[in-house]
Amino acid sequence: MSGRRKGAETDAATDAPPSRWAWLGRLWRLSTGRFGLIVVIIVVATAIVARFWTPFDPQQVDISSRWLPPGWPHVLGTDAAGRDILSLLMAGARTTILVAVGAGIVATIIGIALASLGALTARWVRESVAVFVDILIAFPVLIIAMMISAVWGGSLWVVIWAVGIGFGVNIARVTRPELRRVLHSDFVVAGRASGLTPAQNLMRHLLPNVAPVFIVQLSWGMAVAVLAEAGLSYLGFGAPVTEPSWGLLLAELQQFITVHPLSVVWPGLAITLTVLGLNLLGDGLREATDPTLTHARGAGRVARTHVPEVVA
Amino acid sequence: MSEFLVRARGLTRRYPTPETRLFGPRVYTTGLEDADLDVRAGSAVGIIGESGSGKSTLVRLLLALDAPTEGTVEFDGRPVDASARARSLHWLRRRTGIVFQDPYSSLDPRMSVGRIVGEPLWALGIEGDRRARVREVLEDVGLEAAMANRFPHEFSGGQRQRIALARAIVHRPELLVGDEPLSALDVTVRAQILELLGELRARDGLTMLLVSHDIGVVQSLCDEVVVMKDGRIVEEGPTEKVLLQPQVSYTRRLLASIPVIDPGTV
Amino acid sequence: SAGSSPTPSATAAPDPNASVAIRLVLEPENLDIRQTAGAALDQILVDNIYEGLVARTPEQEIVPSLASDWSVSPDGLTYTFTLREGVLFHDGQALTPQDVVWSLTTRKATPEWRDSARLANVTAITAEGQDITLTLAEPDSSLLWNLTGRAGLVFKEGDTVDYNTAANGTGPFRLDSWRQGASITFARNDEYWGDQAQVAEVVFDYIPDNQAALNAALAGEVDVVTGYDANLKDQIEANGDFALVLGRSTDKGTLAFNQQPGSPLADKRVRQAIRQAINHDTFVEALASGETQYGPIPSLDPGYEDLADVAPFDPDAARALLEDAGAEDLELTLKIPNFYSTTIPQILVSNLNDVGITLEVDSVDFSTWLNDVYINKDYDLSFVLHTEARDFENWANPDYYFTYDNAEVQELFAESLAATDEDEAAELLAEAARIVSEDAAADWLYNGASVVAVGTNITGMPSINVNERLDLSELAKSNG
Amino acid sequence: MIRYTLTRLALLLLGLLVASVLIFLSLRVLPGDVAQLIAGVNSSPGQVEAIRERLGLDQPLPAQYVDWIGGVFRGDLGSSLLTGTAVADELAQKAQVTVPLGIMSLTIAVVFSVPLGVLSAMRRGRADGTALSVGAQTLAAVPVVWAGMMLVVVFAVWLGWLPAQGFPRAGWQDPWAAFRALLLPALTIGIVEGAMLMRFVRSATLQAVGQDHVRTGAAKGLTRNAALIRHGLPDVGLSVITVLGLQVAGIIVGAVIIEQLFTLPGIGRMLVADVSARDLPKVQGELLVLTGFVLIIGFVVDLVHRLIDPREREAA
Amino acid sequence: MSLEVQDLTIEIRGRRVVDGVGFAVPDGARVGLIGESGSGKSLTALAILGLLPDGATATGSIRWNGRELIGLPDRELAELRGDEIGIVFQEPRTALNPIRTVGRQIAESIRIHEKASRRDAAARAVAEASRVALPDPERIVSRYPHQLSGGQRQRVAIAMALACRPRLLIADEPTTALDVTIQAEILDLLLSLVRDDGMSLVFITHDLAVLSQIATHGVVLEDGRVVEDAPVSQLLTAPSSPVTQGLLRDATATLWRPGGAPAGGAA
Ligand SMILES: Nc1ncnc2c1ncn2[C@@H]1O[C@H](COP(=O)(O)OP(=O)(O)OP(=O)(O)O)[C@@H](O)[C@H]1O
Ligand SMILES: Nc1ncnc2c1ncn2[C@@H]1O[C@H](COP(=O)(O)OP(=O)(O)OP(=O)(O)O)[C@@H](O)[C@H]1O
Ligand SMILES: [Mg+2]
Ligand SMILES: [Mg+2]
Repeated sequence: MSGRRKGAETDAATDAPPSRWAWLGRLWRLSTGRFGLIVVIIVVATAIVARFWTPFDPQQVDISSRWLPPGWPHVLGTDAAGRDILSLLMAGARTTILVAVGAGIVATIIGIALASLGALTARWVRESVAVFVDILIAFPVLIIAMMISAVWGGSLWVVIWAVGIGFGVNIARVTRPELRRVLHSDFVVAGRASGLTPAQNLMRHLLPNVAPVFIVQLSWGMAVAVLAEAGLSYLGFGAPVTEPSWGLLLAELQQFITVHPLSVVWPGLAITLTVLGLNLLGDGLREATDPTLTHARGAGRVARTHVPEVVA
Repeated sequence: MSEFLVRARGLTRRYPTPETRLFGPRVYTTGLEDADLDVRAGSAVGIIGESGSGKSTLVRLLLALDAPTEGTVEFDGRPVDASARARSLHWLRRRTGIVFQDPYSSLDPRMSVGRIVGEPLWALGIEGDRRARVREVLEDVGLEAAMANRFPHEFSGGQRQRIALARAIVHRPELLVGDEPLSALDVTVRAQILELLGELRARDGLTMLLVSHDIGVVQSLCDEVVVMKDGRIVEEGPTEKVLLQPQVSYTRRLLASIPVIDPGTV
Repeated sequence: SAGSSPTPSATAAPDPNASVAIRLVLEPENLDIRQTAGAALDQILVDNIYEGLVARTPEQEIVPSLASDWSVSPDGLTYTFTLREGVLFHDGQALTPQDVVWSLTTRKATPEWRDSARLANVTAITAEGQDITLTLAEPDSSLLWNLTGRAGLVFKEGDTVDYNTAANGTGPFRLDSWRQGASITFARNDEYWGDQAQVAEVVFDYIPDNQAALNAALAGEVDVVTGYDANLKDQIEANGDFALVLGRSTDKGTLAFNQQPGSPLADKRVRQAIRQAINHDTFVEALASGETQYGPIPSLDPGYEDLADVAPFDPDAARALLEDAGAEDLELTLKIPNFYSTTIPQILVSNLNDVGITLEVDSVDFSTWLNDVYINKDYDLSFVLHTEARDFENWANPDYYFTYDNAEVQELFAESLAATDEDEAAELLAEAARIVSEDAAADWLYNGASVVAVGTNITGMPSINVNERLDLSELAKSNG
Repeated sequence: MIRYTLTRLALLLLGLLVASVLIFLSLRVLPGDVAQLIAGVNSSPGQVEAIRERLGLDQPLPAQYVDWIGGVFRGDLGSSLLTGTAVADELAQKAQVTVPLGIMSLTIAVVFSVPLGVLSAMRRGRADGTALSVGAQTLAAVPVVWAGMMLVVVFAVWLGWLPAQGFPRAGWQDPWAAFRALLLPALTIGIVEGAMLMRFVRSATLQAVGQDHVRTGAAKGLTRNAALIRHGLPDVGLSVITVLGLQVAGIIVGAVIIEQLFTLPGIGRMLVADVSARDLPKVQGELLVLTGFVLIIGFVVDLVHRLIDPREREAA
Repeated sequence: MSLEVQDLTIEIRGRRVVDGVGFAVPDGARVGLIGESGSGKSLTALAILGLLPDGATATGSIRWNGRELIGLPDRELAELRGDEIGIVFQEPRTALNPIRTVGRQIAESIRIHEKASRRDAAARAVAEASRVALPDPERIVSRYPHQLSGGQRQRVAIAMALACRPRLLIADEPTTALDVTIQAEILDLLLSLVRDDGMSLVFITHDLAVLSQIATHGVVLEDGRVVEDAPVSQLLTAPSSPVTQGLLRDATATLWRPGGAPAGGAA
């Protein structure tokens, strides 16, 4: 496109002010993003519905109708105590969301705090925080969970805090260098030359620019929380044993996998789909909210998938 | 207003090098060494010199975007302290504007052009119809006002440079500092921008400090030239004098290598 | 013996060189049976490695062991045992009467040793030739029983063995090796004073997970599975290699009520309401084994009596009681160690919910349970499976975590101990047990069964009360 | 380089020291103690107190810490309160299961994820490439417990090819049996971690595809795929090394669950058991070694980065 | 040895960015491609070697010695690349592999095409480095790209392209990153190669002064189309298309005049 004639650069298609919600449309147009969004919406909707209605009371034990195969009225069958698996799954969605969102919030706060401390402060504070983060990385999430659970008893909070802390540290570890990189980029200096204070610079330039890495990390963290809930419940450090939770259900039903293999499929499927949905939603969000990835232009601008560097 | 808008004395900037270790002695490279510079109000000063000679460093120090290791800077008679809080430098920001060397990396990729250009107005709390002013300045630099809704990556290199220029002048500064503001433009656009800068000088009495490796540009725009090499100012003076009767051998070599359109060589 | 696996011996003869792998659930933390608590130790070490003067059969009968014979004076104050001769410890040293005296005396004098209090009543322990004499301050109907347990175990005086990880006893098996976190191996003691064990080696494989145990059985990795889930009966019997045996046990699934003043459970009506809200049959059905139990004493123990009439399942009555007590919308917390089946709290939550009690379940590790419930008595409801036989004493101990304090019960229990006649002692216990049950001092959710899956080529595997004792002296395996 | 190594080493030691304090303090928060566990449910407070004294649990905390860390400096990790065995010996014993398990899992993860990740990136936009990437995404979302159970049902119960659980008593003296015992668990961790790794390799490769110096390689006469492999993969390799370093922590976590599921006598299961038993000297010794291990891996990863990537060698 | 491009059209995701471009480079010719930014110069160059970015497709005809290159399998194209046709990319900063020494990178095409031993190739690399006037060639070959200045990197890229003595060199703005002094040296080098070895040259630039020194023939692109194709002397003195006229007019406005007064602007 040339600047030959003044005012000759109209590009009608892009000149309408971009809608605030345009990214949603872009997200929807990505097949992975659409899948992730649908899955997450379904899980959230299920959790809300389960708050008011489930086919059966998920805690209602009915020994005489235990281990019913899928059928009517127990659509997905019943478990060892005769509880309705569908109702348990529906009610478990709430637990899952609680854990995912809770861990997400904790991880966000810890991650941002540690990353900011590790990137924006005086040199010695910065370096000490970096070393500290490295040490915390070496603490497996599970050990944190076991310790917390031993102190306060097994509960969802254990999972939330453990995964939140564990993943917060990971987020800090990944976000910090990103923040440092952005900090040194010219547009931050340009912001300073325009008169921005450090805080304004942080809000306007730094945080939005580390957001892609952050979103992917966060969605991954939430997915890990769902998986960790399953793993911790299996080890007996997770949700209270009578709470409806997919992880617990999986742990409980897997004891009978050779007898009632079908029943184990449901919680396993629910977890896998949710985790997949969260991961894809994260990838999709990163892509959809990044203006540089939308109508790609210019050489070498292949959509770059940033995969988080941390796997817990 | 004093005669000199900018006065720098003994400016020195040393950078710690990577060889510096946690417990070792610090090792420094010199970015700028003992530079004195005066910029008369209303004048246009060009800075030329080879790559790495300290041109950008000098510019950053003058605008308090970096603190000098030694030396002082005064703007309009008032000392500039780069380590002061951002708000206490607002007076300086209000009166200066800068175009960075690499236009693309100086534009936040996640912000629309409108927000980028309007940022100084917002940050300095300048009242008035900001949106109208942004539109106006975009048109001044030869862009469509409607482009305010697009993002930097949607523009060509030349357009980006014009966006950066628009941001530098949106708040009507007295001093415009350009770090190679024309390098990415193709010849056509370059001519246009030169015209605009000339207009701003004539109309608003804008003072200019231009870093460039295109000596043709300096020749056509500036009344004074500073030549730099290895972090030092080796020669300075009125444009005509420096470019036509260079005193220093380095300047002479520089001038001799500039290609010219010469259909005869073919 | 009668308590052993009913499957008749397979066609082939027992293989004296056989190695039998037995799946157990709970691994001991260390092997020091003198000091360390836990049924996991009694289960494998007593009878097999260590022996006392007397022993008990699976049917809870008291029989001779290191003592070939014994007599009790008519006043019940003097017990005389005749020690066998020619008994050797595993390390080759001979068992002397002095070892017995030393073992019992040290036990009595060392509070750190388990069950030392059970010998408190003994005033003198002496030996004369092969005769060992115990003199009591007052009659004690439980003494012989106590001597079949840890209190009566005989060690070598001055032994230097590291009891934490090694053992030196007189039993039919020697401790061969302990791979922590995996298995303990016993080898036959060829120098045994009695009938030689019929297998060369027994391996206890500690597999906590039921499904893993089933898989191990199906893959032929273990010969016997104890602590099995009876719900999986069909699976393990499917290919004909195993038969599931349900034996009785003294496992009491005890739902303790914290009835200290200030607790909502201090009100007997609330406790009674909880008992009546619980449908005990569902536990038996859910576990596919065991039987209901409505009082503190299981059917294997003396003093048992069917107390079903005390707390019949009746949610309406329960609701009425709660209303009466002004305890509607009660919220309670159940502390339960995390290794028990989740079905138990699930049923409790459901049952109590039906009468308007909200039950929170706090699943904790055993150390935390010990700290919170056992020591600090900081709980509303607690569930633990008490496996020990004849442990009524806890209901007569107001300091125990049951927090049950009833002078009448304490007196009856003391009388039963002092009774010289077994039947009389049992009667007194039964009377006390009824009071405990009527006071709703706790609820007994079920009397567990020993669920053992035994390979069809295995004989002589005990099936009664295997969580507490596993006497393997008659275990045999044929190559069939 | 030597200077960097030394500085980095000092940092590592400092990290270990801080970690030791953290571990020590966090463990003291746990309620309950080993003395009570030994004494059991029919004990008096006096008995418990006596045991506590015997085990040295009555000493003040700083004294206990100094005692412990002093031992560590002398190479003594302490010993178990319950069995009296040296923590180092126990760890060495259990490491015979966990270390091979970790190595096998990592090997499986790397062996299947790197080629498949590269392949799925090279075949991007085509059906097979998409299928590979969707497959990886899905596998990475499967709970480890579930994956393990499914593998057991198929390979141990239905097909009977591999043992369902446990580790042979003879240990590595019977290498074949030991190897077979670890195969299913390693496969479980390897597949799930490998799927995550594959996802990562794929995107790193995609990034390499767009890099100019890969195109330069092609301009010199390599085919475009050869150029990607020669010039793009080293970069991918670097980032994979970083991820692998971090994944070690993930594998340790995976090992805790998997050892439980397959009843393997390894470090993970021991750790869970020891925390439950409040055998704190043992737990803190084990945690220190695990943490130290992860820190050392981080150290090695940094060094490898420096060795391979000349830019790192000079950058601050 | 000649290159003929006919009716070359390149589409990226449905957008036609090069539209029917055609020109010829006879043996030993020096052709300059000029045109403003985004007019399709670089893509045309990439298409010749089959190195278009993902998602770009080329149609039309590109003949090298009569052999059709479009549609040729990558394996056969690879044999031409670096051997008969060399290319210098626009971005010297990213075109070099950051984790290989520059010596190895220069030697790579020699190893590929001439199957030279590692040692021979290394020795050749030193020679090539000194040919592009890199200072201290023996030492500089063992450095890594980031240890070189922008100008030095650009010269390494040129040395890589010239290592196998290609018959045709495509150079995409190879001197924009350079000081004017070094730029002059490079231009001299290229000219001497054409003169002495009979190499042909396709030189992409937007600097008319540089064009006038390096090329005999000029092809002017706008929006993916050829708007003028003429000898450089004619192009610079009597341009026929308005595009070229505009370019020339604007260029002279800021041209360095060693003797004269400033040409444009308002002083
Ligand atoms: N942040 C920094 N850290 C270390 N060294 C620096 C830094 N910034 C600049 N330098 C060094 O200081 C010297 C002067 O740099 P400066 O950017 O001022 O040069 P310049 O004249 O603007 O060059 P160019 O024409 O290439 O932009 C150079 O040697 C450069 O390597
Ligand atoms: N990978 C790509 N994806 C999408 N569009 C591209 C890509 N590469 C180039 N283009 C577009 O193709 C057109 C021609 O690009 P090209 O790089 O050939 O321009 P050029 O003439 O070399 O310009 P310059 O002088 O700026 O290098 C431009 O409009 C550009 O935006
Ligand atoms: Mg500069
Ligand atoms: Mg180009």
